[in-house]
Amino acid sequence: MATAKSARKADTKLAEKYRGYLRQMLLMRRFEEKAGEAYSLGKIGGFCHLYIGQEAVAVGCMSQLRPDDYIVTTYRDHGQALARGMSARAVMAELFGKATGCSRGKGGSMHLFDASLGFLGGHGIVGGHIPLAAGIGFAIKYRKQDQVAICFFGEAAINNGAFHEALNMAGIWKLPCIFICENNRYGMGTALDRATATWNISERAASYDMSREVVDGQDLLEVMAAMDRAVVRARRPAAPTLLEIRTYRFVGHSMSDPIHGHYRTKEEVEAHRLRDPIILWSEKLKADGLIDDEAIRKMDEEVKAEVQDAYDFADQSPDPEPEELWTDVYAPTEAK
Amino acid sequence: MATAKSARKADTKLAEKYRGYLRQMLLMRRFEEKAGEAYSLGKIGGFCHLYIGQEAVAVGCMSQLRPDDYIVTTYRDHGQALARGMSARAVMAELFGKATGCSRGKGGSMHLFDASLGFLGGHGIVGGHIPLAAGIGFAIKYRKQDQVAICFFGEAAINNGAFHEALNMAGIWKLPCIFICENNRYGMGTALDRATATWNISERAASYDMSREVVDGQDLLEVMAAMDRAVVRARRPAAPTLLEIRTYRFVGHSMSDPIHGHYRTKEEVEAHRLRDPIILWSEKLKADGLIDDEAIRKMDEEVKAEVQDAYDFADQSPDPEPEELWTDVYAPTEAK
Amino acid sequence: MPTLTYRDALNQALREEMARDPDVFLMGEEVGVYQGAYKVSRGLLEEFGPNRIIDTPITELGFAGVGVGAAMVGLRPIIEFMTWNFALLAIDQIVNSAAKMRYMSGGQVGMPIVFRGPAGAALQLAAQHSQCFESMYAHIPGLKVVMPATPADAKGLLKSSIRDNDPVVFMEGEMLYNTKGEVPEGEHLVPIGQAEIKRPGDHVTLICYSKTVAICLKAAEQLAAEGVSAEVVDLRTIRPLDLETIFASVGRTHRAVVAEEGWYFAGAGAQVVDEIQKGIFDELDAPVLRVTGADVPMPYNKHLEKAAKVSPEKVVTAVKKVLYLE
Amino acid sequence: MPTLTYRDALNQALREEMARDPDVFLMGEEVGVYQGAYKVSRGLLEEFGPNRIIDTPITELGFAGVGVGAAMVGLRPIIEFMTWNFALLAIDQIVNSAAKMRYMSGGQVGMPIVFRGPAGAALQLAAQHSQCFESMYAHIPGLKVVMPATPADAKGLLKSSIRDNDPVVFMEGEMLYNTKGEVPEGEHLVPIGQAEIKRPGDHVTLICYSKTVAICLKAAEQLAAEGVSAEVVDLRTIRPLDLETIFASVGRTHRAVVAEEGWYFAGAGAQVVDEIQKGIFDELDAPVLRVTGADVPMPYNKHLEKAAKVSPEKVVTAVKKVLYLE
Ligand SMILES: Cc1ncc(C[n+]2csc(CCOP(=O)(O)OP(=O)(O)O)c2C)c(N)n1
Ligand SMILES: Cc1ncc(C[n+]2csc(CCOP(=O)(O)OP(=O)(O)O)c2C)c(N)n1
Ligand SMILES: [Mg+2]
Ligand SMILES: [Mg+2]
Repeated sequence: MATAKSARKADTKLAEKYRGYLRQMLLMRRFEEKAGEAYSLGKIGGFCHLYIGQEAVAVGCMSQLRPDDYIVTTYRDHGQALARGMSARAVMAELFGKATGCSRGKGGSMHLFDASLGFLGGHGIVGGHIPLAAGIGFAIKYRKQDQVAICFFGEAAINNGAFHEALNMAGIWKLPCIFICENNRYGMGTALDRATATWNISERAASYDMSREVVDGQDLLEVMAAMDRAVVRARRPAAPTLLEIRTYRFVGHSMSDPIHGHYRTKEEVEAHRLRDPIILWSEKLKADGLIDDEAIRKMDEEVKAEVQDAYDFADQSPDPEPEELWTDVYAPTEAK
Repeated sequence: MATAKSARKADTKLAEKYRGYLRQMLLMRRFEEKAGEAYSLGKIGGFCHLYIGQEAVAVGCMSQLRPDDYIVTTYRDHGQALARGMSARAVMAELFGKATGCSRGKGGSMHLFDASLGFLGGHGIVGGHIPLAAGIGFAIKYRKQDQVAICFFGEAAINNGAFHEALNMAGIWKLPCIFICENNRYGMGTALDRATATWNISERAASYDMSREVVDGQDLLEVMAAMDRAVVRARRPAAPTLLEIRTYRFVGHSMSDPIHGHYRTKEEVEAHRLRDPIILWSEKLKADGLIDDEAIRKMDEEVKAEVQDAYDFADQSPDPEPEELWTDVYAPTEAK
Repeated sequence: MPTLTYRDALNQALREEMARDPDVFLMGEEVGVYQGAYKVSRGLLEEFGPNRIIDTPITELGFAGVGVGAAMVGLRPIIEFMTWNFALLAIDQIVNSAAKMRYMSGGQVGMPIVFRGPAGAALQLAAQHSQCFESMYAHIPGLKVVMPATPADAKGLLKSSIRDNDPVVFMEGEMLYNTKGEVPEGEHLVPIGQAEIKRPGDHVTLICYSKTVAICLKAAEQLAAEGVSAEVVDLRTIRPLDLETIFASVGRTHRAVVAEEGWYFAGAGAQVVDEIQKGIFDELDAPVLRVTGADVPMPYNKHLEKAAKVSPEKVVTAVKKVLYLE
Repeated sequence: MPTLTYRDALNQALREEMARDPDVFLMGEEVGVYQGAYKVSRGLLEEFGPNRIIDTPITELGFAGVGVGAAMVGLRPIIEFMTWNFALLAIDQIVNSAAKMRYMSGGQVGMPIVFRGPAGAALQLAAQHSQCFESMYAHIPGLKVVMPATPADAKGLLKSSIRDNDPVVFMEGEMLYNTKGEVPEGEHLVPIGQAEIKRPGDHVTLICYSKTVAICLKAAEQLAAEGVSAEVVDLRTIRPLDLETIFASVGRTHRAVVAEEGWYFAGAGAQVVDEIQKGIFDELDAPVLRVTGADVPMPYNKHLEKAAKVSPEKVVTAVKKVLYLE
């Protein structure tokens, strides 16, 4: 009796979690669509790299973290910021370059930060942030703590020396790092096989005495499961992991890049769109009877409202004060 | 009759070759001993990295090359320069910084060059010359020629990003390159396993879709055989190879580093000295009846005389003219 | 004379030089299939094929080194950096290999290579994507540094750089690619190391290069309206500096303002100031003032970014100072 | 006061700061088991153990980035480069990560890190191992650049740099390591950004730092013998520059010579000249002259190398020029 009851409780808790993931992915999707719109309207400037198609990767990975864990990532960081729990308002305001943005309007789309959530950027140099993740992992170990440092990067980054130098150190020092390669098959306009001598990316972990997995990035459950195993390995006693998560970018590399053209065909993109992580997850939840179309529609409405609110908030927020140009170059505080 | 005769001819030719290799190794050994002496006398300045103990690697690798092939190497380049056929005079004079040196006294010990022999340096940045070898291989392929570009580097260099970036390009573009890792177990004072996450270096070739071999670098025949296979792969149609050649440095990292001390014991060094490549090769030749102790003694005398001649030549050679300070910064010739 | 964009002028130079010399090839990220991140190499893959237009992995250190190696055996590589910000990863190959090869080898190994790509800020690309590094490269003996401001100079200087037998750091500007101007057809060569007076004047010399040339020309117009006649000297080449042209102009005007997009500390402009005060100290009626980008990492917000950048107004203010008009 | 070598003064600073603050660690090639390539870290592994004295692979880009990452979460890394020549491989992490982290993050992420090691030429190390790059790093907002000339300053400035909350580029000199001087015991802190007059004088100001301080002091002696009284100003910090001290001195002497070991084009000395002519133009009775290393890759031959380097004679010659004695 009691057990059945608590089992039901657990069930409903899990169900809520699962519906929550759907909501997160929907939020990311609608957020990016809106960001694209705002970019076309000139409300967002610079480079703007959307995450559409890769949502399950961020949600699945973040779902396994603790609040005190650390994340570093690339310029394609909107979705991951939202998945980590940063507000749509703070992120959209940053894209708008406003004082209310998560980086106070100084970082922009490529440099989202929220130190309170351990979300440590948003970095623009391909491969350049991978050693930073190793360094955060080093600090965790130095302090004999049990957090993990995770690092997202694209498959094109694994040819860069920074990737190899960082993984080698993570390997010899057994750092609590999870290196997450989001293999969306293209680095800008260059297909994986034209830039990378091995098709099987995760095998490069062998060079660094590191555990590895290949994961279907469109299947949220698979991402969660693989990430769970990686996190277990990373917590004391620490061991790093290289995850190759296979996914696909449904949109162009950035707002200035067409969805298809020189480097991939309309057909290829459409074929991949059939495995939209949001649709796959919705279908699963429906099949398990955890949600129905009506509820999904309502959830989508809610999410759209949240995104519209973020847009309005960003639009109405003030620009940074002119003096802000000169602050944050050096520390204000005295030496330690 | 005729065949037997020609067989004997071939035999004696091979015997001469083999004796020649012994002479080369002896020359390298005596040359380095003399260089060490000259360094202590202040006739040679800067850093001076001796090749003692690794002679069979250079001789074995060079023995398989054609005159039109290319070589790039590290600062530990004296032995390789001699093995490529550069004169003891030109190399010693360079160590002395004289105008008669192979780099006209401007490069020194770490930067030996002889373009006429395809010996393209002598480079001082660990890992930095590995992409150069890939570039030379690229040029060979670009011109549809069939030379090979070989590159020597130490086992510590394989952690550096330059190594990985170069091997990846050699892998995707199938460049006629042979990457020769002289694994002497230490990078300065750091043992391989303290700096490198995998003990089995050559496995890193797997990341680059590249052939690999592990070779006993103290056994000249083994080096020759492995290099022969690598050269066959590298000539049209081209395919690169990573050779891990296991050897040992009988002396300190450079003249300023003691033979043993902080990072390795006297016992370890002595144990390795038992597998001196010159002794092993002499024993083999004697066992095959191709040489006897008397002949070896005479050969050694000859070699010592050649080294003494190089020393005297270097010592008596003039310094570069003062104006040389300002030449070779830019090309003298008009634009092409 | 046909009117071309700066982008197409570069494209024409690449096309002409590759047609002229089979040893010339172009290597970099997205230069081929993608037609160039900024379309400077548009159509070249189709015209010259994948053997001469080579897409690379995102490994600046590695492919810069590949270029250096190819140049060591006589090819004439053009290495494109998607932007010079990323070339920091390759600077070891440029400084330690390319710039020193001829010297270290006692003159045996030449280095006919061009490193090129856009430098400086575009719009709202923030701190890591908006940097000027010409003073770093100009600091290095063995390198030449070229920074054209106009389509005609872009073509003429790129052709000269490709034919040059030394390593050339060739810096373009994303914000310049769409600018238009008349460009001579065919064999148009602008010699490396020659500045050009883009506008003659008598009261003050505005020394500038790359993006600050247009800014100084605007400033000169505004000043003209106020009765101040400013001469605009476009350096075009940063290393070697054309001191003759600089001294001749400042020798006449006795006053100078140097405008550069980059940071002030040890910027190329500081060298220009050093040369002027050393070369024609007695000709100076006022200190030479510099207008530079704000001494901060570039902010993303567009108003902050605008405030960080050099503007005609800032140049005019500096000019009035050296003329003691304020 | 005890007399120590520059090397031991640095060693003492490291030891004291590591004992004072458990967040401070030292990472680099050969810093531990080998006791430091130049023995600056001698004994530290034994005292603080392998958790705080970390030997790295030869991956400058990677371990510089590891340091930056550790600093992002509040540790205070000291990253040793065996020499600054090799740091070119890591400059992306120093410029694009360390110098910009605080700004890009809108002030959320601090960067209390020290990058240190020997800079410049030793003896006959040739082109790739004899370079000065301080002007490159001083060009970058977000960085501080410190270059002590004496054992006392080495200790006092290294301690201040380790306690500083911003990224500090700390450049030592292989040729300085064995030089001796009195060094205060214990809590001896030299503030970053303060120059020091190492020898007072009236007729001319010699502005120098790091290795050129001893050279200028020698020159000042020779000059004294000829009746010329030279004031020697040791900058100690390149960024930020102590303009107050520079202007005060040159304001009195009305003449200055700047001596730096590195190359002339856009060297730190060019910035000093720029500041002087802008700040106190009317005080100058002669152009400010610079004495720099020869504008060539460093040759191996010892006579050529000697001719390439700054010497007291070269400084004296420059002084006589600014005094119009020749
Ligand atoms: C060092 C460096 N080189 C080039 C660039 C320009 N660039 C930005 S993103 C990108 C492609 C990266 O592809 P990938 O790593 O697969 O990530 P994705 O964009 O697919 O998420 C390139 C070439 C850069 N930012 N940094
Ligand atoms: C990028 C770089 N970092 C550091 C050094 C200093 N250094 C010179 S040789 C060396 C060790 C290299 O060891 P290995 O690659 O195994 O070659 P070996 O000396 O054993 O032949 C080091 C650290 C350097 N020259 N370049
Ligand atoms: Mg990708
Ligand atoms: Mg070794």
